Amino acid sequence: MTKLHQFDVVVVGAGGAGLMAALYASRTAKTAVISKLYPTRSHTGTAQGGIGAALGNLEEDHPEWHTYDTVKGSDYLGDQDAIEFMCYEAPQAIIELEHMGLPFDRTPDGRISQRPFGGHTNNVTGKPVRRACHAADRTGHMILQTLYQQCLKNQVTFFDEFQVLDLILVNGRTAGVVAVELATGEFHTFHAKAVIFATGGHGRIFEVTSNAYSYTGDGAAIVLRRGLPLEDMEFFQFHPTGIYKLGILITEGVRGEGGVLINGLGERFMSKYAPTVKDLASRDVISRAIYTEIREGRGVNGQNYVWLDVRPESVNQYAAMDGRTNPDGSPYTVTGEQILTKLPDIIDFCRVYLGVDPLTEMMPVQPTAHYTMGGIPTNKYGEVVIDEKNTVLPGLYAAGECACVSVHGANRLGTNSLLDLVVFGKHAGLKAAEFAKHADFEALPAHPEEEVRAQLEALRNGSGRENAFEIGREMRKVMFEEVGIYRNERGMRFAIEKIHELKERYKHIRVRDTGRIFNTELLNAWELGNLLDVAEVVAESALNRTESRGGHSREDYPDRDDQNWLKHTLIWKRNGHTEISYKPVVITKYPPKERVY
Amino acid sequence: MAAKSRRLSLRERGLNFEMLMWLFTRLSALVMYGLILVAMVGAFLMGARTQMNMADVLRWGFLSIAGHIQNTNIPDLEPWATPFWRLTASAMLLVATAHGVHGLVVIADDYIVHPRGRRNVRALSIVFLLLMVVAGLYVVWTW
Amino acid sequence: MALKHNVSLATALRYKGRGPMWAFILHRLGGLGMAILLTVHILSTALGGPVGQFLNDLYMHWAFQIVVYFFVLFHAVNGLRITLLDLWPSLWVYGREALWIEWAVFLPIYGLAVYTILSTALGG
Amino acid sequence: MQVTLKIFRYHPEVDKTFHYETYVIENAQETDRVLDLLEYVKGYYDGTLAFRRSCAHGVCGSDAMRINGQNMLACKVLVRDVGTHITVEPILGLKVIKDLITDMEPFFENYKKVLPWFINNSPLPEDGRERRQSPEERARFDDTTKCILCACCTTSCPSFWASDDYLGPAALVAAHRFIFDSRDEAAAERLKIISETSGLARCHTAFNCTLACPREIQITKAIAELKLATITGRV
Ligand SMILES: Cc1cc2nc3c(=O)[nH]c(=O)nc-3n(C[C@H](O)[C@H](O)[C@H](O)COP(=O)(O)OP(=O)(O)OC[C@H]3O[C@@H](n4cnc5c(N)ncnc54)[C@H](O)[C@@H]3O)c2cc1C
Ligand code: HEM
Ligand code: SF4
Ligand code: F3S
Ligand code: FES
Repeated sequence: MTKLHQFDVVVVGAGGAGLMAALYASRTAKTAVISKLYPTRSHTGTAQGGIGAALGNLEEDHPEWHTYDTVKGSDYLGDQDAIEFMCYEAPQAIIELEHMGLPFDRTPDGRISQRPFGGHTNNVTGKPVRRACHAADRTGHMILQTLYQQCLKNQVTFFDEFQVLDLILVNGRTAGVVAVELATGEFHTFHAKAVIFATGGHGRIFEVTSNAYSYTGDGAAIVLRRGLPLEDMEFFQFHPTGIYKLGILITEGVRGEGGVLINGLGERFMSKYAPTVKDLASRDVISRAIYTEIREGRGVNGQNYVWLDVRPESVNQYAAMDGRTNPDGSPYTVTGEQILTKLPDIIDFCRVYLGVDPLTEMMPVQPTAHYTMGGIPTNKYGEVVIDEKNTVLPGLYAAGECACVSVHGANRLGTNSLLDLVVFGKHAGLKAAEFAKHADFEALPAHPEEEVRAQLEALRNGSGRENAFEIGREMRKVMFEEVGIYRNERGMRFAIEKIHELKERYKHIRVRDTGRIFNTELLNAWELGNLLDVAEVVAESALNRTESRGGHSREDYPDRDDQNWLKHTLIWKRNGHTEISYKPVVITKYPPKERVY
Repeated sequence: MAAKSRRLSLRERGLNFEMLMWLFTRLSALVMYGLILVAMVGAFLMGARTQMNMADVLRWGFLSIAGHIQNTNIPDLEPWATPFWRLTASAMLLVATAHGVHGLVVIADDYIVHPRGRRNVRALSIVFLLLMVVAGLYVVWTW
Repeated sequence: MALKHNVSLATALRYKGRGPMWAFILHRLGGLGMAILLTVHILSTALGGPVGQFLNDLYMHWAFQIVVYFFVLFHAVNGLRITLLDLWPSLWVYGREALWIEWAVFLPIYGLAVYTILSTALGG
Repeated sequence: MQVTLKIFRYHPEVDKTFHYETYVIENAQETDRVLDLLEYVKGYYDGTLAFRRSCAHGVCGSDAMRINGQNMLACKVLVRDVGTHITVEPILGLKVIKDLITDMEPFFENYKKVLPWFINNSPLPEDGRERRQSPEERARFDDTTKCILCACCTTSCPSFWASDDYLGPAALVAAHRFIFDSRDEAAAERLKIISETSGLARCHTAFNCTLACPREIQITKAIAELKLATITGRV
């Protein structure tokens, strides 16, 4: 039995991007939000450090600087028109969030407080600038809560714990989605004029990751299966500071507040790699630096980690050495108390998971898979585009981490993702509602849920020799080792072969749960299928790009190659094979130049 | 920036019977402590140290009526049954019964959720309260 | 299709709520106990007669008194803790510490009461 | 190290009632999260085990459960905190749908009752900028902004066990978040709602909520502040 619903706009995903889209779409169109998690469980809630906007509340700052920093951060792969659009919309977007009640931290004169973040600079001096608007180290939590609350206030319709399994396309136009209700196992067809994908990322393809269990790339995989391309999938961000082994994120805000990275010899090594901004260089730079330290034997105790030091006395010592000052020009100093109020959750994580008190001890950190720059290609209105010529697919939109606008290019700057969600989520919502106003419903195919039903049945009736968990574990390991921070041809070929092997084994996995109610085993298995599909295109895209740029760094091609590679990858899956093509990068004001911090 | 002080008017602060009784429960608790203190001090001034045992003192403290000490070796009950003590005992009785009966209502509210059920409990409690007060006052003033 | 949500008394008591939860339970028992006992006591005294006499004698029995004193005293001491913390909410941050103090106040007083009750009853 | 996990099991499509199942994990570490153990059991012993989880580090609120008799997040408690004999059961006071999964609807319904959204109908600042709020005003409600709606508190509360019409600590925490926000204008409406019979008066300071809250929110304190606010009108 299938239930049928009809909405003008259906938003898939209730993270920052999905909720923002829903909030705006629902003003003029009948809108539903479908989410496999309760909205407040979305990954946006884990974002810690801040959301970037050149408000200039504490010192001089301009959207133009923000634009340049982002272009530079993207290693010139970001589309400059989109970046400019986002950075100029940013201050208004933040103010709007504040008007929705978001409890930002405040400056003494009652304005939104801001802190420095990696890669965000004063373009004149090159020094870090305070641009990240924050609420302690819970900025994402506050955004998610505030947006969810506003959606409740505006009576947006939610389908909580419904997992979308398929996208219905009819004659190259969007007709809706198919979802399964977790609590009953029933299929629901959502007939819609416009569909907005905001399903987040796929960091679970890697072993050490800051990403949630639910980050299984559902949106990307569905789109891929429906014959649409994904963009720039080789670019994955490794955040320099994850808790050793666990991958739990230690926000860049720690370094924003003055924390420093220390190697096994007790040296502050970032001054070697980024003489000007040191520990606040952009993430790809720092992750590589840490890896280099470890590989050259300067990890702590010969292990794969280094120290992150935010003990007040260290902070004060290095701040004095750097000549860092407060807005009023006095030397920058902190006390343990202040660190505790600015980074309470980080301190808590370390105490709980490591038994380490960051106020008196250093934290063991290692780079952790964090953010996917690539995704479903869209233009700056969130409309999904499906080829090299940026042809729009009518009625389909994407926003947030699952989309690739591309504003992050080859490497995302910290705080720009939350900004991305808010700005492009909003515009996707507005565009979708506008589209729905003029469009008609596409007629649904006779049995829209047939294909996914078959997919799930196949899993359920597999011959049952293989263990899905084991397959997942092997995938994460090979991806982290061979398609991780450093890549080379041999390793990636090995990884691709391995993924193919795992996909073959995946056909024979064993699902024991035959029930319909909350069959998490079955759905986890389906999610594993998505991860494998996504892992494959990540590795394929990476293998093809024979240069190093931003998050993609190859040992066999260590240099950036603007001659041949200043272009976006598009990858399709057709008849079981991947096909790769490229489209140009939009460059308006900032011609590529060498990137030093 | 100075914090602006915010004070809601009486009408706006959600002050209803429930919350008044919440406050009453706490204030009555303090009042009971006060009355117990008065009774204790009085008892000791009147020579309880030589005339009563500990249990009796406590019982007297709890409700200061002569009946609570008549079994001990007190030579003369008269000073213990003055209008003053009868009045403090009455005050104690009123406060404690109101506190106790409302306490019962609060407990009932946890388990009886239906509005009609809750209304009935409240009606019953008033009857009960009156009954207790009458019976209690009778005891206090006839001993 | 789902297990009903009612929490049985046994399940509730199995919850590891530690000190404060038990204080709540004892406080409730004490209040409830007092309300019932006082009702019976007042009514029986008011009515008098053999039944009243029997009940009042029962109330004077030392074993009964030890139990009742526990409830009364605990309710009184615990009630003071609640009252103080409720009227100065920032003190609730020290909720657990307050409970230790409470026991430190309660136990000696109760011990003294039990001692005198017992020595009066058994010593004649 | 060896860890014994005793898990509450109930499959509505097969079982009439619940039972417990015991699993022994041989090579557990003392730094393993209980969630890791559950994942391990699901992965290698019994895939049918059902529970919710997402972030795995205590910030999304998916995996509230009763571990050794007390509510906590499975991802925020390590073997070294709870020992090697671990009993895992669903939270109390909500219907059990399957294994450790409970019906969260009544919980969210209660949350929605307190108008948990920012309300301010006054004109926006003329300069087009943020509403001002001093750091002190912001600090006033900081604690209650941390709530992740995990339900550890509400389902540890004896009043909620008695009947789920009690709004419960989580909803009151949400109310506190807005009532004490100097920018919000609907304190009066919310205070009216939470002072109804199923609200504030049903909190008997049992304190289980505060001890269970994985975000270490001072819930009992927040509730006491609300109670006082109904009397003094000071917010
Ligand atoms: C630990 C951490 C810290 C971070 N810190 C920062 C920071 O300080 N600043 C910054 O700018 N960025 C930060 N980021 C990045 C940023 O938080 C994320 O990129 C962003 O929140 C993603 O938001 P989203 O709306 O795209 O997706 P999410 O918030 O992840 O939401 C995805 C939604 O999709 C739903 N969904 C997924 N699949 C399906 C399906 N099949 N069917 C139905 N629903 C589905 C989920 O239920 C969920 O509601 C951080 C990320 C992490 C992991
Ligand atoms: C010094 C004496 C007393 C003090 C300090 C005191 C204090 C309190 C307090 C503070 C409460 C509120 C508890 C809450 O809201 O959670 C309470 C509840 C209650 N009290 Fe008392 N009280 C005293 C005497 C009495 C007496 C004499 C009776 C009986 C007649 C009584 C019966 C109750 C009952 C039934 C409750 C409700 C219990 C509950 O809700 O669990 N109390 N008391
Ligand atoms: S108050 Fe604490 S325990 Fe309660 S729902 Fe919020 S975070 Fe969970
Ligand atoms: S456990 Fe319940 S009774 Fe009050 S203090 Fe917490 S809400
Ligand atoms: S999994 Fe997110 S709180 Fe435990």
